[in-house]
Amino acid sequence: MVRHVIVGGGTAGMNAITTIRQYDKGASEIVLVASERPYARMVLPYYLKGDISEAHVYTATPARLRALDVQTYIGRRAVGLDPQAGTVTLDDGTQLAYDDLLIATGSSPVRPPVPGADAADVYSFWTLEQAQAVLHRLRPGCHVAMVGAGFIAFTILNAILARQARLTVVEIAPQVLPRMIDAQGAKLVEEWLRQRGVHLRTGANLTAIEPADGRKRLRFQEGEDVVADVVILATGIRPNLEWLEGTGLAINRGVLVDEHLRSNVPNVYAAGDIAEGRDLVRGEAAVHAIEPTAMEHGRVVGANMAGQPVAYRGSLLMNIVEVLDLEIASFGAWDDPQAEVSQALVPERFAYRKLLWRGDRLVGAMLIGPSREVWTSNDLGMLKGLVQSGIRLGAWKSYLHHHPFDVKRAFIAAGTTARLLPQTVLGSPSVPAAAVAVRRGV
Amino acid sequence: MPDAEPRTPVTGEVEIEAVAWISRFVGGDGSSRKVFREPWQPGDTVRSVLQRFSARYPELHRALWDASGNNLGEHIEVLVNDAVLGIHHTLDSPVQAGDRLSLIGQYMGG
Amino acid sequence: MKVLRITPDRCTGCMRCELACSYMQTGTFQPAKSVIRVSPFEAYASYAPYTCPQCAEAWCLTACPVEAITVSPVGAKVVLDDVCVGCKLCTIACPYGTIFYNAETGKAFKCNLCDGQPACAEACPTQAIEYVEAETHDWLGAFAAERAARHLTTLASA
Amino acid sequence: MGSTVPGGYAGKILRVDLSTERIWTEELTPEVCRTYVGGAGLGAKILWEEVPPEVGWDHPDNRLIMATGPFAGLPIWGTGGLTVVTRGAMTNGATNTQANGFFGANLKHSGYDAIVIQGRASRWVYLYIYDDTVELRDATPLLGKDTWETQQALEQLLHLSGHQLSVYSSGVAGENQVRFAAIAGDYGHVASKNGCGAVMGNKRLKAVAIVRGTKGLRVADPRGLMLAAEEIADDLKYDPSTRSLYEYGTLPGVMNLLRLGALPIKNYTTNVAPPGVDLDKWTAPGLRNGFPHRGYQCNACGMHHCHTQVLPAGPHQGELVDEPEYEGWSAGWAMGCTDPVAVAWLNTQIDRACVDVNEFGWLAGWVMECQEKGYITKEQLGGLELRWGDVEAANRLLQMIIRREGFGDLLAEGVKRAAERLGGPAAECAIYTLVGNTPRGHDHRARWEELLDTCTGSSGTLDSGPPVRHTEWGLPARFSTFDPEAVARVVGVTRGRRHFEDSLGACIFTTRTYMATLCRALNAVTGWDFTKEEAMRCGRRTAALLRAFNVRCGITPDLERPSKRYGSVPVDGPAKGQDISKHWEHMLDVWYETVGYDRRTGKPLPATLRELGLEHLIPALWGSEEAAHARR
Repeated sequence: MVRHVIVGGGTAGMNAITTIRQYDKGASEIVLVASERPYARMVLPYYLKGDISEAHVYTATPARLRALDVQTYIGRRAVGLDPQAGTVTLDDGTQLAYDDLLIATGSSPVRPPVPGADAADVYSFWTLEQAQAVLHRLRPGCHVAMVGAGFIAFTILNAILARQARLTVVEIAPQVLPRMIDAQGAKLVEEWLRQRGVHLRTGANLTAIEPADGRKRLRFQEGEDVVADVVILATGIRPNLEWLEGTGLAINRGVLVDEHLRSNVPNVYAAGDIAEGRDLVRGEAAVHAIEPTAMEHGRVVGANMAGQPVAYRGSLLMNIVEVLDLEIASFGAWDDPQAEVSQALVPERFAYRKLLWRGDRLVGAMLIGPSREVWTSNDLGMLKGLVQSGIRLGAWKSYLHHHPFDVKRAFIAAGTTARLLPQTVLGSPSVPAAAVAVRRGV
Repeated sequence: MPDAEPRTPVTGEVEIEAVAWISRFVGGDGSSRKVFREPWQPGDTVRSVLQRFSARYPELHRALWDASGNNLGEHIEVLVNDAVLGIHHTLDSPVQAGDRLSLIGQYMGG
Repeated sequence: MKVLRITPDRCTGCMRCELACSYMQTGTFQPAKSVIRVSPFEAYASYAPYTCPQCAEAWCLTACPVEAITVSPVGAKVVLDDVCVGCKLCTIACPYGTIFYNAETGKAFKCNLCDGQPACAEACPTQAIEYVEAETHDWLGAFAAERAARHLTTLASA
Repeated sequence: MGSTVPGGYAGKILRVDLSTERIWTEELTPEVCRTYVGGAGLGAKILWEEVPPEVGWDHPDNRLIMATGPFAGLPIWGTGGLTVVTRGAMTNGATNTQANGFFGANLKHSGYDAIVIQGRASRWVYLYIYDDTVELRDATPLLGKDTWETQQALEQLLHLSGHQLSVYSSGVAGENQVRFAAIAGDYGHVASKNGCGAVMGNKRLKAVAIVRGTKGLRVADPRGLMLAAEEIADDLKYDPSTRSLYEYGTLPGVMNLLRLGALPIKNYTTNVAPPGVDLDKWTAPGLRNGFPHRGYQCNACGMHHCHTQVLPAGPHQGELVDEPEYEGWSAGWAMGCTDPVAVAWLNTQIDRACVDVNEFGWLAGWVMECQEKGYITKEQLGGLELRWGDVEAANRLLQMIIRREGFGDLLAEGVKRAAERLGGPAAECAIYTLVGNTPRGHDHRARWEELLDTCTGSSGTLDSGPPVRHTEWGLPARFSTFDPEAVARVVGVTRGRRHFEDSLGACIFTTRTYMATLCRALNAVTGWDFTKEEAMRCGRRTAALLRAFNVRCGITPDLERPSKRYGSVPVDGPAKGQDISKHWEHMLDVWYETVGYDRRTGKPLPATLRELGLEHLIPALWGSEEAAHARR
């Protein structure tokens, strides 16, 4: 019996396991090594907000893992890999032999190199444990300082404000969401937040975090200090690559993988935040530390580990975050400096569309708009469809150039639906994960 | 026993014209018009000719008459020799051979 | 499986499908919450409804991190309200633009084929929307390409 | 959403004062809903209460009321329109005039049942409405644009397309306060009567733009509503009287009325089609299929009524136009034009210019006749030759009128004022009522019920309309149009039905079913227990309010008569020789008695007012109640 070892129980790992079982119905051995109980990181903000219970956060209950016939090493961390021997070493010394191995150890938050940033009562918001700690500290009226105004920071703004905390966001870049939207879009978002009582400080160079009578004082190169009850750091993440040093794996910003998500080492695959694979739009290798890529990587790698030679077209960079009912999203090469640009802004409706072109193909897009607007989620999906399908828009390019808000007409008239219907990831009908189970004794 | 019946002397015909939409009720397509020739019988009135004619077209019958089947319903206007009913003729006015009855849909505009 | 077959030539843009759909989805007549949406073509002279194609390998379903999207007995991809947390990953995963986010409930929502009795098809006065056994298809593409050409010439140059 | 209003209502009236640029909302009470329902009823109430006699149509304090009703925005056929109620420019009296499309549905989904506009802006503005965002915005870039261009411009500016945005405006005619300017929107839907667009222009309101809002409408009994909606739809589809309307809208009217002598040809100078006209082109299927066409329906409507068409030939081949209603086609005939393609083109020019198509038809036909006979010279018209049937020349005249250029300035005052100004034989050819309005596009000399109705109406047009399912009120199914007594009684007895229909927020073509059926739908929506009798009383209440308003404005029964040409005797055709003038006084006697108004003063009688729950009007109309008793 083939033995698959999966290191990492996040989105990539769990999707890989489910997909293997979808194909092999239990005809292999699966071993999962996970430092925490598997849970969905995307769901943490809703837990923090109080919308859902802790139980809701977990993606794989022990019962589910049993149903999938997975041997588990939960709470264990992989610390070593010996590709020649085909073994993984865990932090308690356990050695696991594999026929093939999936590296899906994800990433960790980076703390800024600032005095006081490593204090125990300065929080990250990455793991479930950290989320629980923050949750514990939030009181109505308390003052929260959020360091960083990127995607991760933004995912939890709603939760903090819903708990009636006062919020100051400080960001070293001159704009919010610097790795997701352009300056013009950021202005719109900043205005939206200011109108809703969020205090913003961009271009703020944090120099220290100091204790201040049970509170924290944030010092900056310029400008006034900020004194807050709770400090949350959301200053970026990096892939968990340390344990792979010296193993012979080709590593750039992540583990380099081919279209089957294989590394340069035989029988070793990588997926999710840690993998550097094909970018769908640009064609080159890239780390996309985003949930959709982790999911697709997991499914593709699972299929390949189960013996289905599924080639992956590549992952599409995409981010969506909603703050106080304003949707903010970007796709693909949204910041491609060589691309031709079409854009339209309706400041009074807080609506923005930006389209990036190479020839008559859409290579990237940006969208901002209130959630309640009928076309917001419509355009979201359709922009994604246009970028993903790579469809040539012909005369519709000029139409979209003049009417960047009228995505739907161009999408439909270009025949995008017909183009998309056969474009799938695995090429087989989806099966809800809950319906995948191993029937023992058959 | 048709031979036993006293033969009605047919000495002419009355023209019945179903105009435009009304032709739908008598096998037409609603455009233009459809013209029929109804044998005239002595003593014929506007009513008797129309009743005899509409008896053959149930849809027309339903649209032309009210529930009693004796008075015009609200849906169709009748012209006699191109004049609106009520000017020179009523339903009880005698009809002569060669007269023309026109059936026109009620106007629903405005 | 039975799908919503759309014959765009028959649509007159009356939007009755949107009203009926929104009622089924929300209990009120609220077209902003309809999951079938009517698009204009040809300088307003033609319209056609557009909705979820219920694609087989469903982008929304696989994207959901909490397994809140599943397949109903009639083959529709449906959102389980009590599981959905409103993270919107499905809305960016779906390349058709046919799964939506409801800011009031904080949940995703989409066409669920009304459990096999689609309100839009029943409401359509011109049978532009029918619920029939058919292969899913790009119902609107060719129609729109032809119909919208006029719009391209009249408005894009403006 | 107001928590206390019945189902179907948004619960709020949007108030806008253009002078101060203040915007506020007012709760709608359940009592007001039940008493006035909406649309014309609600408008009549506000008009009576807020526009005193000294406030003329062009006074800033005049109200421009754009009201919907409980059906608007629901899946009953044809429920997207609005009813405009104001003191209109043509009669300087009340008007209620309906347009359809999506305005009403979009307004309701933004959370409002009606908009009441007062004051006059110090700059040209347009009113922008999207849910709770209601703003007066600079309309300078929209000035000089016709109704279609205005909508296109706002679609581009706001980045909205299709039915996501409804824009109703009054075109260049409104900007220049042409007396018969209309309010039109959604590419072809027009509230055209009594110069409501002139009021809009006088207020310096270029347009009202409503984004399809996001608010939900609840109804008392959704299942009952769907069943009632289907019942109405089935009745419209299958009843012999409405089947042609269902399939062809008002297109069958042309041939029908031609055969009845009621198609107005060449300004009432004949009722016979000229020889050589291909009448097959003028049948309903001929008009529909003579053009590439597509359905272009209003909110939730299943009628095959409104259409968009493309001109298949002629100098404007390929242009997209709104398929004319009967009234548009007949305006062509009134000008002596018998080419459907030419009329279809002109009709859309009239829509875009934004004037009442009937008034323009009478005006152009009149000028054509006067020029032919030498009563109006080419020089007076600035060199324009206006021959029978020349739509290009008619369009040039139209453009002169909406810009008030040269002779157009006089014609912009409408048929009556222009005729009175010119006097002499020209005046004798003009078609109008002495109150100041003109008829629909019929030759009413062969439709006495509508002639009476047009003259006695309180809205600048006919009030009762063609009888619909009038047997519901014990009237005979058929009556002769030349029977003065029967005609006056039918017009009187049915008065109020249309006011009620026009209060529902539904199109008066899709309400052509039994009142009892409409009540079932209304009750399902609201949870009420309306009977058809209560519905009729409600409509009569609105009619009486509008009548009282007009009396207070000084419109008296001596004005309720046709001009010389309008009341003349047809010289040929199916109604040749029929002379209404001999019967006129008697018809008025019967009509006044039937509606319960005072024959001498025109006022609704105190007993009528009491019956309708309008006791509070008695002191204002009749002085003390005792005096009223003494009188009657």
